[in-house]
Amino acid sequence: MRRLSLAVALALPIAASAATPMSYLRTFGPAGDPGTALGYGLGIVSIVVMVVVTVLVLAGIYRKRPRPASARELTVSRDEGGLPWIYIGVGVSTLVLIACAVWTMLTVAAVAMPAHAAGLTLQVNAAQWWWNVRYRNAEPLQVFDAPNEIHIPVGRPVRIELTSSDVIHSFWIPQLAGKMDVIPGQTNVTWLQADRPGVYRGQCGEYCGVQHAHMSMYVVADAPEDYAAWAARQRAPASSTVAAALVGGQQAFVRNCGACHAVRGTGAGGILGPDLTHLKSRRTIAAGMLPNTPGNLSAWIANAQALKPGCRMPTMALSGPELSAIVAYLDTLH
Amino acid sequence: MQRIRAHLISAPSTEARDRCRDRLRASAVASGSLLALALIALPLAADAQGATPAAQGAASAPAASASATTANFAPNDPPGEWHSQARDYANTRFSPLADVNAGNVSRLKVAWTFADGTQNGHEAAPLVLDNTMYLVTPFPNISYALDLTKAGAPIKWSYAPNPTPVAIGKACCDTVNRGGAYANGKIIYNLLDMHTIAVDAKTGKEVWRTKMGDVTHGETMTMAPLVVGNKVYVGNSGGELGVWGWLAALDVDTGKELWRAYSTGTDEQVKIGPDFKPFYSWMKGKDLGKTSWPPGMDRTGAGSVWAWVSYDPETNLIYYGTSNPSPRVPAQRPGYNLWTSAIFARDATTGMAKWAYQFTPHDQWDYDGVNENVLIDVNFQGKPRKALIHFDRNAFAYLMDRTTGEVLSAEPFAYQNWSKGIDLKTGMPIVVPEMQPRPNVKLPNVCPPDIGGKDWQPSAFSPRTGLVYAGIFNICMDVTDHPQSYIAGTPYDGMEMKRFAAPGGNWGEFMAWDPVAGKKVWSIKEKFMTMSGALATAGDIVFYGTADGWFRAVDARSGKVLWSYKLGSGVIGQPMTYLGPDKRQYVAVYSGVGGAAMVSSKMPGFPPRGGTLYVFSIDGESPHSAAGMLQTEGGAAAARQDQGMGGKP
Amino acid sequence: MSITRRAGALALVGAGALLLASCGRSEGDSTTAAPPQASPSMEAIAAVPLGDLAGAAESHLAATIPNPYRDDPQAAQQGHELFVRMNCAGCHGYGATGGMGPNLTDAYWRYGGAPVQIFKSIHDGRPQGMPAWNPALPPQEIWKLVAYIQSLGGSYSAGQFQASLQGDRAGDNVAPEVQPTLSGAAASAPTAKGADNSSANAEARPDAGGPPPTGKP
Amino acid sequence: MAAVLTGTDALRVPVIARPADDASIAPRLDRIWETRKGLLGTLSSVDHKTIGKRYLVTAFLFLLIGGLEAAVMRAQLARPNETLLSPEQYNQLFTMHGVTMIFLYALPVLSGFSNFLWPLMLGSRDMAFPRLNAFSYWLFLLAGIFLYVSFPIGRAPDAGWFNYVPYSSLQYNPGINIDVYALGMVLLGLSTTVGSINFVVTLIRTRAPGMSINRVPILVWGTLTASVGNLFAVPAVSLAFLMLWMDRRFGSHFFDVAGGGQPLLWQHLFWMFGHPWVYAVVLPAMGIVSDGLPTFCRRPLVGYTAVALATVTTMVLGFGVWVHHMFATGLPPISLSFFSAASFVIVIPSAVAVFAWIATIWTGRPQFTTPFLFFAGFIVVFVIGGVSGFMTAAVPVDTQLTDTYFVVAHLHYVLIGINVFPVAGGIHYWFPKFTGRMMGERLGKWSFWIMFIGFNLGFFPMHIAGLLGMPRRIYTYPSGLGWDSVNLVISIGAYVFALGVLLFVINVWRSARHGARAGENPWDAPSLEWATPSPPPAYNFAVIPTVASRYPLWEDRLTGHQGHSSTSQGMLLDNGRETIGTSALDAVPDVILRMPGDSFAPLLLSIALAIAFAGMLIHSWWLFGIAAFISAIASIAWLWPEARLGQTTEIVRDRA
Repeated sequence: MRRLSLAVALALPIAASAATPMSYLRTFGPAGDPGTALGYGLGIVSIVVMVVVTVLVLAGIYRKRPRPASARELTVSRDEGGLPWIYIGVGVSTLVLIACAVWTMLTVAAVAMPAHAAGLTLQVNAAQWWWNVRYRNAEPLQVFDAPNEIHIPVGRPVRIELTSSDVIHSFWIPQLAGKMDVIPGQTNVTWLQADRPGVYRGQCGEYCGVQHAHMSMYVVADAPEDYAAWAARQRAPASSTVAAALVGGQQAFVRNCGACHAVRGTGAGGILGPDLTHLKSRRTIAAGMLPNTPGNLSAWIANAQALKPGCRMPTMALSGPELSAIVAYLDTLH
Repeated sequence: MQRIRAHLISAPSTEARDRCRDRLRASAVASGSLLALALIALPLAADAQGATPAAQGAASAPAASASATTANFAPNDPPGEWHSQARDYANTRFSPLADVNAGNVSRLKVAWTFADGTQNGHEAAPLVLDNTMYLVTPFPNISYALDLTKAGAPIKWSYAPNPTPVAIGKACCDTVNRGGAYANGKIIYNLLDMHTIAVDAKTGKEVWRTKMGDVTHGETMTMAPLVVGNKVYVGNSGGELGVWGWLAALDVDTGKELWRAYSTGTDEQVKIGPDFKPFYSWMKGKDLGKTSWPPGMDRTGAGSVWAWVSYDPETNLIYYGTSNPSPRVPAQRPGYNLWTSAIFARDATTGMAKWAYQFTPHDQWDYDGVNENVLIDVNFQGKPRKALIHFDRNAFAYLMDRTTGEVLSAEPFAYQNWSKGIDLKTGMPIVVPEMQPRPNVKLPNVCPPDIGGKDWQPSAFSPRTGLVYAGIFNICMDVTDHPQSYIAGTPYDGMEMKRFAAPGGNWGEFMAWDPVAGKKVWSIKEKFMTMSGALATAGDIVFYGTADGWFRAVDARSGKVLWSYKLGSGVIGQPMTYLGPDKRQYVAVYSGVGGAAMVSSKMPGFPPRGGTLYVFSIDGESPHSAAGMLQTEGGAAAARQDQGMGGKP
Repeated sequence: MSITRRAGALALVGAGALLLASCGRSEGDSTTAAPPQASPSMEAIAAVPLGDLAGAAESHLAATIPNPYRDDPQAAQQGHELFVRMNCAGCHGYGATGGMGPNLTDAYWRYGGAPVQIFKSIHDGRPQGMPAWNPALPPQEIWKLVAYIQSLGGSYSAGQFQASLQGDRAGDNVAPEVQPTLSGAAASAPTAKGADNSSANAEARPDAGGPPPTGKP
Repeated sequence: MAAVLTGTDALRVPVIARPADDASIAPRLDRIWETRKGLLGTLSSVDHKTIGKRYLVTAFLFLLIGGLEAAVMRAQLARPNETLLSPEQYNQLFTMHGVTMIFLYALPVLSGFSNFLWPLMLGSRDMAFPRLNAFSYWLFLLAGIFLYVSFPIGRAPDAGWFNYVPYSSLQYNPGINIDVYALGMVLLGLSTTVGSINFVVTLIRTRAPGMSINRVPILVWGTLTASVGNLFAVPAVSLAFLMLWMDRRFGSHFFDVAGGGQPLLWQHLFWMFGHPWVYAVVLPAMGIVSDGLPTFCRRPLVGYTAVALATVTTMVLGFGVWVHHMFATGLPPISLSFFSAASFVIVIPSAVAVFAWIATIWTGRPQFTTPFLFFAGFIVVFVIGGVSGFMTAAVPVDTQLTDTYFVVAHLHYVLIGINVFPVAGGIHYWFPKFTGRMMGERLGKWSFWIMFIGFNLGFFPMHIAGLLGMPRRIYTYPSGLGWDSVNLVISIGAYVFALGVLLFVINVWRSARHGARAGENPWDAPSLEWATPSPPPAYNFAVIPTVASRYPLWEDRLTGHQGHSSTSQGMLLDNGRETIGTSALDAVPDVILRMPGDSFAPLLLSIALAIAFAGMLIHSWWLFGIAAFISAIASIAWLWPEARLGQTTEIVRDRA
């Protein structure tokens, strides 16, 4: 069944390429693949049923019939006939349904738990309109937070514990696994695994407010050693000794932004907004909305409400030089 | 009713009976809210204001013979004087004076009083030496010297150090001060705005002032310094504001800082060296003060030192406790969060840690470990042990071997439901899983609350009875955690609480505890929190005060209340006793409610604030207790008239 | 049949117009975006003196700067969230009933209880330990905190700048000599005290201000 | 059918008459049943035909409003990063689009059909409770206005029609937006419930003699099933909304996590109502097709019994599948599997209906009229919607599909496909009965083809957008995700479909004035309503007809039935407004039902209730008190026993 569905996948005009990062017509991990195969199976059944019914209706309408004696004449003399249609049609449908139901139950079992225990546990907390990810570790000193861009080692299952600090969201990386809602007051658990290194885009799947549309995130699957190097860099605090020119920017940052954002190693310890200790190591800012360039960064700080109306980031009352000093300082946070 | 109460406070039992008791307590608590309401009404009605509450508990024969448990009362100050808050290095608060005894204690009357003009929590005890009494007030921390030789103890000198008002907004739990210490002719005490000062005892002039930290970052100082030899040991407070806790030693004559030992951070910062031998394996390791924290959180991890330091001259070790970890929301700081809510034993000279023990690893309920450590020598399970008794905020009374840090016994002394007990093999508490708070979800009925089964109010030990006397609480709380950002100078705790009386309906209790047997001998239930220090005297009388202003004397052996007196405001100070110039025994205590006792300030009957020192003596006698007429050169007549009116000695 | 059809047509046209009109005016999106009313300039706020402290000039400036978010329930809700997340609850208590910091629900205001005075207390900080939130919180976020505090009922309305300083309460008895001619009565004061009651909303008496607790939103 | 005559008037023998012989019958019945002219008559009328038409017109009005909202949304989504609407405006629009279409159009339009047609189809003079019928319409109209009251001031409900907590709780939605929705839905729930009661009792008690349960048209089966379903489902959602309102305004903690409440409780309560509701809005429409298609295939429906039982089975199973809306909420896999299996099984009854229609077409002789085109087009669209639903029944596939545009495609195929197309066909089919005129065939065919092509052009690409990962309810999307062109096509298709609907409305508007006059039975249809004049008089039937078969008007051309249905001779029942009450299964007449006349009580009670709910909305308790008092007065006036309506006349059934 798998080979057939894959063959069909390639035939479909929408090839799963970088042009459609959110398409789940192709998935790249054991948490999603069984579901995708089942999806193709049911898709094919659906298309067949559509075609068959359309053909039957059209044939039924346009088939040759003897001309009636008069317009009033009925085609039957007794209220009977045509029942075999129902027996055959419903019979075939029921058989197909039972087959699909059994295949579904098998797939549910296949994706419920990873084959072997997950080495890495991520605690993903959804808040109105961004994702905080805590990389759990038996050693407390190895625990660190990094928002929106999730790095995982390739080929290994990753257990994800989902908590929400406000409304219901939904954690969804289409090309790796199905979505799992994030319900406040309880911890939902899901897992995913990337078999191929690369960047997988995800987005919040449950309506959660005015900026539900811009609450995306990326999963970057690295080779295990690259992952370890990245994690080590993330654990390190920001260097407290800053070039003389940037000291003004750092102080301006701690003064203006320290209440909501944290940069480990400086006085800024806010957790209302994302941790910016390694801001430049990330591809995007504003929960995956803008590429991480100094231009976007200053536009975002100057007037976040214009780009993402209704988000919690207030429009900062910063003078021009202060803004450029802060952006210059943020540029050093690799 | 009697059976349940007896059961609740009965002696500790085997594991099985523990579980059974816990189940009984759990069921009591489960149906308890209605029952508790009834119980609150019951004692309220019955306990008519001021009636001496009946001493419950087994008024059995006096405890084991006096000789078994003793203590070293160095520096053995003259019996009639009182040079430091705890009177001795071992923190026993035992006075050898015996003039006031069971026979005449009921004749105690007010000899004279002194109002120091401030209204915040008065947690200190006066010092007495050379017939002069020295006082330190809460913010603005004015120090006074009163001349005891003259009638009515007039002011000899007063010194106003003028600490910055910014400190008012940074002191978590009222702008209090736990008193000063006398050494080398100087009165040494801490100011709220992070300065330690020394004032000349004779003239009241400032000798030196040392800045210990930056108050704008939320650090304050409220503890009473301990002076040993030429060193003054002080620590900071501010566990609620995310400070970095430490204990420092200053030179007594110059005020220069000699060394500073942090409570979290690398071994070098925590002054842990090669000879550091914690008793339990899970506290062995390198840089545990850093690795038991998420990266960077140890610098704002608190572990502040804001209460009592004891010293053992034989082993030259000082013992002190550290505060709760910061922020109070456990979800933000996975790991054991060493060395918060712990006890340190350090070499008094170099400050290097010899051993340490964490009472509450990964504390989730704000159980500081700062309560006093009374150094006593006991005969435990047949072997003589140099031990210490510590009533921790987590409601367990720890008897520990003070040379090795081994926990000999740990029994609950107040109602608690956060732990199933302390595993003596590993020294770890067994935490009840349902009692762990989760962010943004209300967790009902957690006992004891954040202020614990007992807070900083110091206990007293009497070698004559071998018992330790302490005021404890009987409180529970509903708690909700709110994850917090660290913003320097603002609170970094995040615990929203609603406190209420635990089963029994009484908020406070004064008890006698047998440290060797690890059980409560007798206890007196009080409607309000008993948050005053305790004072034990050779006359077998123990003094304590209640948050609604009663000052009581009880028989050290039977726990029978012999004498009560209603003071102007609640008592959270520490009673002390001294010998006046007329060789008469006086008992002094501050009244001025505040500090953590304000938790029950909404209850009917809670006293207003105040700031008055009360001094009692038998029949209220004091030197020239006549009308204190003006002494003129030819004032013999006036003096004679004095004699005439004065009552017969 | 015809009546209902004509009614139907009329309703259709009305509904269409209604729908288009509402699209333009929908101001539901005032969430954390710019406040509905214009924000007052910082200079105007700075000009408001701390109050009639000893020796300070008697305030005659019109200090009736209202809160731009004054009738926006979303702002009060977000002010409450900020109150918890910015650690204000640590000092002032989770119900803002006081702790280390003063109680914000009663009508006792050390530095003035009118919205602009509360704004300045937060923006500039106060001597006894209240930190200045000026750089960390931009003005419109501080105005949301003020909206939350106003929703607690203890603060004074914008026009009662004087009343909040002098502790006047609704319905308190006013001694004859300070009767309504108060605006001119303080002859000694060079500047007419009445200047400050030219506020937009006509409070009955300039200084014995209306009820301090503003109505619940 | 001899009735025993006794002395008193207790047992009265209904007179058997032939209207053809006595010309005075018609005017006399007219005087009894006609409603007064002018405004007073309009406001107090309880004639099921007037109420039916009002339901249809009001529902279509809401359809057009919902359509306008959709048009604006599609303008916003046509291009990436569009800024036509702010997020808050878009959220209010998509919520009101959902609420309007599902609550204010889908069921009311079917109530319109059923109110108008049931008495005619069942051979009765009116519904069982005429005043309750008027009350359900007025309450529906006022609830609709109530739901739109905060729209002009920009505070419309903005948490989606599903209104999940905690986003709809006070902490995240402090305005009155959600209170309007919650109270409006409770008000609407009242209207739906009383309407359902009315349909159920009408089916059981007021069928024409002889019309046994297996001879009622499928539209009646559909509406009956929908009504019984609503009686069980609507209380669940009214309870949920009441609990939400108390959470928001009175500090209860049903859904508040901090106080120990459960957000998932809301989802369970909502979808326990949600799924039965979507079946309630499609089963009557399937009934319309099952009654209309046979007429244009010139043969009775194939497998009447199978289709009737399938209709009931669908609703029964409909109560057991609600968790398939919640496959991604982290419920344990074992329980998800149960609901997944139930969701697979529920496809079977629908398959029965589809194959019955195909068999009817195959063995019949289709006539290419506009209604037939709508009914045939309906079958194809029904199956496409059905199979996309079948795909979401599988849990692992649904965790990808749910909350994407694939599900939006599915719901539009089933709701527009199974509700709007049959309704359009039904209006064309019964237009003669409604207005006495025929609808334009040429304009009809144009409107069908534009609607059909526009619909498929607009909504089929939504499947593709969903497969490409486009989530639901997003006010905009970045470019470069492959969604740009597919959204443009969807917007274009949506506008074409809107054009089709516009043409349909124009056709209705013109035909109502200038359409060709229609006779009693222009389509030579078999069921009883075609035995009445077009439009039918106020009293429907001069004499109560007797029914002897499932297709009364085709009895002359069909064999296999005993006796003859007759509308020319039957009980006269002209002593005031009367109709016959018959037994539940075999429709044996057993009581003469005296029907209440026109009354203002329903309107007064509706207005009072609406004002009471407005008082609750703005927390003005004196307003609520007064309105509640008026409601009590109105209810008492309504239920005040009138001697005239005393049910004293019993017909003793003949034991022969």
